[in-house]
Amino acid sequence: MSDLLLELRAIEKSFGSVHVLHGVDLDVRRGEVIGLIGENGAGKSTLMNIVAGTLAPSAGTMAFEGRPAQLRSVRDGRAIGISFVHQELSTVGALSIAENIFLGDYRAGPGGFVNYKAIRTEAAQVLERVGLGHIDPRTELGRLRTGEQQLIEIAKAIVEKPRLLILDEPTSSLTPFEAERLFALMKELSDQGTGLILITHRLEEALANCSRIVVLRDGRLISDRASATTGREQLIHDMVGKEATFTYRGGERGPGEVRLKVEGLKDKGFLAPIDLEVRAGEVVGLFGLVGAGRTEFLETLYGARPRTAGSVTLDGAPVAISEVTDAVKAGLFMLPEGRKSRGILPTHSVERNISISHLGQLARHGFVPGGAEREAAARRAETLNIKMGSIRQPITSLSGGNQQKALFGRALLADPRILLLDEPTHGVDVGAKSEIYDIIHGLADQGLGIIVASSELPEIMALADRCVVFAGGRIAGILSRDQMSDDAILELAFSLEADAPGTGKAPAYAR
Amino acid sequence: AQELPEGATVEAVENTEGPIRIAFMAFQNNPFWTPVTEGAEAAREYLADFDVTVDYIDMGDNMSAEAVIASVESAIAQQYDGIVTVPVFDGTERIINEAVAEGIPVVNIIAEGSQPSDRLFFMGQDATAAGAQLGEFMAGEMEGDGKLGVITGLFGATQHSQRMNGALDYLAENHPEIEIIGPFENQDAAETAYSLVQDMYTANNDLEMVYVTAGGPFGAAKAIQDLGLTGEVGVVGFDHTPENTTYIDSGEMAALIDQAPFQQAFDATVMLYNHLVTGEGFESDYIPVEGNILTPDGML
Amino acid sequence: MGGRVTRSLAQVFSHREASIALMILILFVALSFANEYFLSSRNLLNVGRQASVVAIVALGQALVIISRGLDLSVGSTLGLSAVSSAYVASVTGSQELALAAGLGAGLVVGVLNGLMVTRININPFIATLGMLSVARGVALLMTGGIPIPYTGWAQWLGAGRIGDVPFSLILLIVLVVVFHIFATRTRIGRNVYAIGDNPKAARLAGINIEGTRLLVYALCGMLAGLGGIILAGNLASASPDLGRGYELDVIAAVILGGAALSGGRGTMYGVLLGALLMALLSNAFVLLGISSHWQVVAKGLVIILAVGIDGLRRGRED
Amino acid sequence: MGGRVTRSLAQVFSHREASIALMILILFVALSFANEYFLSSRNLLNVGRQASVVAIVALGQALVIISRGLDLSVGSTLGLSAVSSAYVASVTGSQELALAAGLGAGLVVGVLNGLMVTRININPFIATLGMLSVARGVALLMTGGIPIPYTGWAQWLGAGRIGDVPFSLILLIVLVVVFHIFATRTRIGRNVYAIGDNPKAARLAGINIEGTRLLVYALCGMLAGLGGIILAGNLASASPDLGRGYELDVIAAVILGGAALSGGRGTMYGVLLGALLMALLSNAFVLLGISSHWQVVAKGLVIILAVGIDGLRRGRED
Ligand SMILES: Nc1ncnc2c1ncn2[C@@H]1O[C@H](COP(=O)(O)OP(=O)(O)OP(=O)(O)O)[C@@H](O)[C@H]1O
Ligand SMILES: Nc1ncnc2c1ncn2[C@@H]1O[C@H](COP(=O)(O)OP(=O)(O)OP(=O)(O)O)[C@@H](O)[C@H]1O
Ligand SMILES: [Mg+2]
Ligand SMILES: [Mg+2]
Repeated sequence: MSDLLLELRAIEKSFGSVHVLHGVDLDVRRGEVIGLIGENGAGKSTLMNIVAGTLAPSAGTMAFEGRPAQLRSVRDGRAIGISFVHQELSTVGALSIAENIFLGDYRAGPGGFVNYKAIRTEAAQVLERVGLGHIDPRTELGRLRTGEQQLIEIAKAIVEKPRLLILDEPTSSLTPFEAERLFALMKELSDQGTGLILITHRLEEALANCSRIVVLRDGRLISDRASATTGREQLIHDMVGKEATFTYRGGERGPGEVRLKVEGLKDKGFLAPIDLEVRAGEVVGLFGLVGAGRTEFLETLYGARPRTAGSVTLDGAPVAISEVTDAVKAGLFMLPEGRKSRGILPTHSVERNISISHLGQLARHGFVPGGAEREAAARRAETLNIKMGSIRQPITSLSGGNQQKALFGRALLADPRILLLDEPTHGVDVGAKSEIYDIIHGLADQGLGIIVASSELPEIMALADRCVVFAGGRIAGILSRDQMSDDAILELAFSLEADAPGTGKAPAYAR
Repeated sequence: AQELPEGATVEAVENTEGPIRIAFMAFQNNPFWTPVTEGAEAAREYLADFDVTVDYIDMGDNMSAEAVIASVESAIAQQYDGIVTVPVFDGTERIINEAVAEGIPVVNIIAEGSQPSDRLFFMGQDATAAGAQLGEFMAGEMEGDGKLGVITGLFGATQHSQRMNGALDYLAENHPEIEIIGPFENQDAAETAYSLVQDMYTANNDLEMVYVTAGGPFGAAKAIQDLGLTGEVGVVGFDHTPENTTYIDSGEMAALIDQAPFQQAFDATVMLYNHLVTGEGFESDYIPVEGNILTPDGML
Repeated sequence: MGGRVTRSLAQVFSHREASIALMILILFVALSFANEYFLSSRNLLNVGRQASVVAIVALGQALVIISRGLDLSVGSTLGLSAVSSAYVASVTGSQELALAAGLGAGLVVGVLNGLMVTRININPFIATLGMLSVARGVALLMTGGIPIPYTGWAQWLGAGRIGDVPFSLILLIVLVVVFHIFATRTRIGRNVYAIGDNPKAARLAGINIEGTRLLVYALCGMLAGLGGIILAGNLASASPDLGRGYELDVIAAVILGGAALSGGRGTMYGVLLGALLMALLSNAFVLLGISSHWQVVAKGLVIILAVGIDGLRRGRED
Repeated sequence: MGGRVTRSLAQVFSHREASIALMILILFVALSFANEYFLSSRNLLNVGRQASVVAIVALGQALVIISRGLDLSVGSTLGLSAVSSAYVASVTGSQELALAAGLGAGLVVGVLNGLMVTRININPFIATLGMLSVARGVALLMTGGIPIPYTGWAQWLGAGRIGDVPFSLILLIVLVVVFHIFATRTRIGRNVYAIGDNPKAARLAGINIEGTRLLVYALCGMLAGLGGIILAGNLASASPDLGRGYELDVIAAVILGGAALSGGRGTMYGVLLGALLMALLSNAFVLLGISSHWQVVAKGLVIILAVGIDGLRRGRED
């Protein structure tokens, strides 16, 4: 028998008119750990969905263990030994841990009865392997922390003793401790001959734990390198298609007056008291690993989640923010993380998505003058260079980057003094990204105070005049432009992890 | 020209006016309406020889004032020469007046709202009198004392209230020793009457009689049967429908009063026709119909 | 200019409103042939009047549904408002107070619904299901179950005509126009759509979700109150039983009119069309002398058909 | 072992079932003092019987709601099944065929609901709102609106007793146990929860969502059919009007019993408690001789209260 586990040949995939994958070839051998990397939207998840049977390819062939495989469902994929841990959590909070691990099957006998004894014992064993041996498998899954739920997903995948295991960004919600545990487990599996594919945005992680690293860009397989002989810069070059070209150009702005002053801001339990200042014309970068608490901080500041303590001063005057409406009135505006779920109004047109924050100012006696609205939205769309057929087309028909620019238009129309940006370029292509960077710089030039939360170091380096590093729900350190370097930032980002809340052994549900 | 069908009492006069169109309206939600429809059908056949068209208009299975209004409105729009309808509810007077103002005489049968209208006449049972009639009957059966459970159809329906109060007022006046349990509303549902009787009996195991003013008396009778109280507790209610009369035979139903629905439907239609031909009015605008009380011992 | 008109037309007819307009048209043509009286202005005006109460209440319901809510209590609210108004009229004799009491009762119920949904986070279906019972019970308690005779302004609202045209139909047309403008031209109206489309995004964009939702439920309650006054006026009698089961008809009209229960979608003229279609169906069965039992079947089939076409076009959602 | 018991107890009482059990307890104690007959076994058995039809139908509804669906057509299905069963009994005289016809009619309606929801992607609220009308209409057409006398097995099901205990109550208890086992111990039952809680996760786990949903609607229809037979048997007469408005009572029982309309949550014993609470309320009003108008108010308040407590605990959702 050959060593070859998976062979993909000329895989193509289109969603309607959108061509996502262009003739991808890929081989995976037994016991091999492949790192699959690429920018957001490169097609990594789509490719793996095809391998696992969730999606059917538009063209191309796949063979598994030497036999041609035409998968019509996840079930087919699992039947031949392929397990897939999806990027989004797909757990069922209402069921127990054991039931989740055996979801849909539950080791039921011919009578259709769940074999609780079997799944409990087997679940306990597999929990031990993923480092959750201290948890009772009968616990309702909804009581676990996100990271723990992610580990349950991994347990769910390995309990079937797959021959190929695909992990799509498994570490994004794990603590470093949990992540290390996972890598050890991957090593153990690969020693037993399981093939693994790991999708990750953390290059160090890929370099340290994978034997080969495959780079996807715009749906094409760009490179396939042995990690032992490859460096970070090479991978970035492969991913981006050019040297990281974003350059910082904030230097010429002089530091203005303090516009925003946050003191002792706390939420219900996760955030330590946060103090922060933002000056006019300043871009403050918020860096942190996923789960560091940046979103929590921004949302608490913005009034979107309950605050338990702290004060906010804007241009010297204290402002009371208990609801988002208060924040907007005071002159704050936030572009949230999660464009689709929390950003766009999906059945609204581009125009109306842009103008929604501006209706208050436009309205006379409560009426919105249609002409003025259209004009205001169209002007923003033009300055932001949004590519579209008509401003009245539904926003969902735009590409992600253009949707994001439309949301910028919304923010600009709100005419804020302080702009809060949470992952502003998530899922945005390189071209749009640099345009968005220009927009941010332009706004800072006009004197806005801007806070940008980002998980991408190059983004922080290209934008921030100052970098605030979050870890474990508190500020781990603040670096001035001169002090900012990849190493310095990362060191801070990892520094507080060990004693941060939620990372210890005590599970959340035990409280 | 033709024999009157059995149960009918009014003959038609010679038609000197040419073709005449009459709209006959009734509901269609329970067996009470079966003899009404049959009466209308008999009138249609009988009057066909007199160059009269009687159209049966189904007011639906959802009894409400709005349904009556919509049907009368539509009959006006269709320019019928006369209308026979069953305006059970308060609030139907206006549209009846409107029809009359348009020159379309209206005859009300069976039950009408409590407010006066310009209808040609109302034929039907005096609900209060019928209630009193049954009150007297029940007092006799109960020998002047004991507990009487009362279940009424809808608190809002005029006819139901009149039947209820007719009996209650009579009893309060003449037999104050009779204790009244309730009244409870069953919304014409037999299953609710069943549960109500069960619960009433639980709290009053010396219950002697149950009075159901509207829909579903057989549910109450069935409850008596299932409680094994046949002969001890009697149910009194309205209408000789097959479901109800079953329990006359088996003994739970002590009395049922009817409203001569077939006769009302037929006679009213023919009287309306006669009026349309002759233009003659009527002595009174209320034509009472005697109710027949059916008991296990036969008609009273 | 021409392009704009075509585009607007296309936009109008890409939605469910188109299927409904088509159904109405077909029914119209068929009935014109089947019954000589159908096209008489009297009959058509009757249809309009019969649609008016459902349509007026449906305007409020549509706003609630567009904001991703639901109000099952409208039927009961209608009854409660009717008896409140009639009661105040009979006690005080003042027509102004009576009108205010009817609208006020609706408003109170609406505000309570809104508070339950926005402050206590009760699912709208459940909150208004509870209110359905409470409002009906209060109406029964107020009256002891006995209808109250009701004349005066209400009667004029419910049964008056200007020329041949029923006043309630004129009121409906005015309200459709007003609410169309409210929904499409005012800030709050636009916020209602945004909230229904994506509540999280709307909140983060600075829209006062709680306030807007509260307003929408309040408006819905008030329109149900108006409906109650009209209905009671039409009958010259306010029964606590008035409007029983109306909620389902009203929701059906809104859904037929193109609104989606998932929020963010729906128009006021669609609601009008939906209510008209249902009234036309009833009229058809009476005019053609078909058993009303068929009408019950037809009503259900029309709902399924209208929405089913959409469903097939749209495909799976989860 | 001890820990296990405590944990199970804690789990049981962390949910809405606890509030309902408490309300039942309070009502129980209050009624025991207020009326000497309340605690008589006869009265308690009556309450059980009165709850049985709503509870049986609510078991099916609960499954539908747990799977994130809704069935508004149960009341009409109940009526249709009752007349179908009585009709077949009167025509063929065969009790087996009659039973099969009643359950079969329910099954057909359920399957149609399921197909509309899973194949045509009609929102369950709307699909079953349409079916509410269609099924009722068909029942009316079958009978011409006239009830059919119905004796035989059905009568025994609806009114029979074993010893003093009503057979329908025994059937209810058996069904609760069976459905509890189905929901908590079988593969399909667990899949119902998974689908309701997180349809995407369920699909990725290879669970047959369409099939499971179809089954759940079919079961719900069949239980409504059984409810129809029991109700008709109880009265020895099948009216096409049977079960009008039942859907709201049934849904209220399910919600009171702790299920969430957003799916994934709910228990069969909770449904039993919910139905018992409602039956107990009715019983209380008759025993205490309080106007039944208060009962209407109380029913609504209980729903709002039970769910409102949850809402306050849970906080805002969007
Ligand atoms: N169902 C779909 N319909 C239309 N387009 C889709 C669909 N799924 C994915 N896409 C598009 O395909 C492209 C690739 O998406 P994919 O999720 O595979 O990217 P990815 O590499 O996994 O990105 P990320 O790192 O953000 O997870 C994106 O442009 C995305 O918008
Ligand atoms: N509603 C919640 N209740 C309890 N914990 C929460 C809640 N929301 C988030 N958390 C926890 O708070 C931590 C930080 O959340 P979050 O992931 O939003 O941070 P972040 O720094 O913004 O990272 P990113 O935005 O990249 O995901 C995580 O550990 C998460 O599990
Ligand atoms: Mg991905
Ligand atoms: Mg974040």
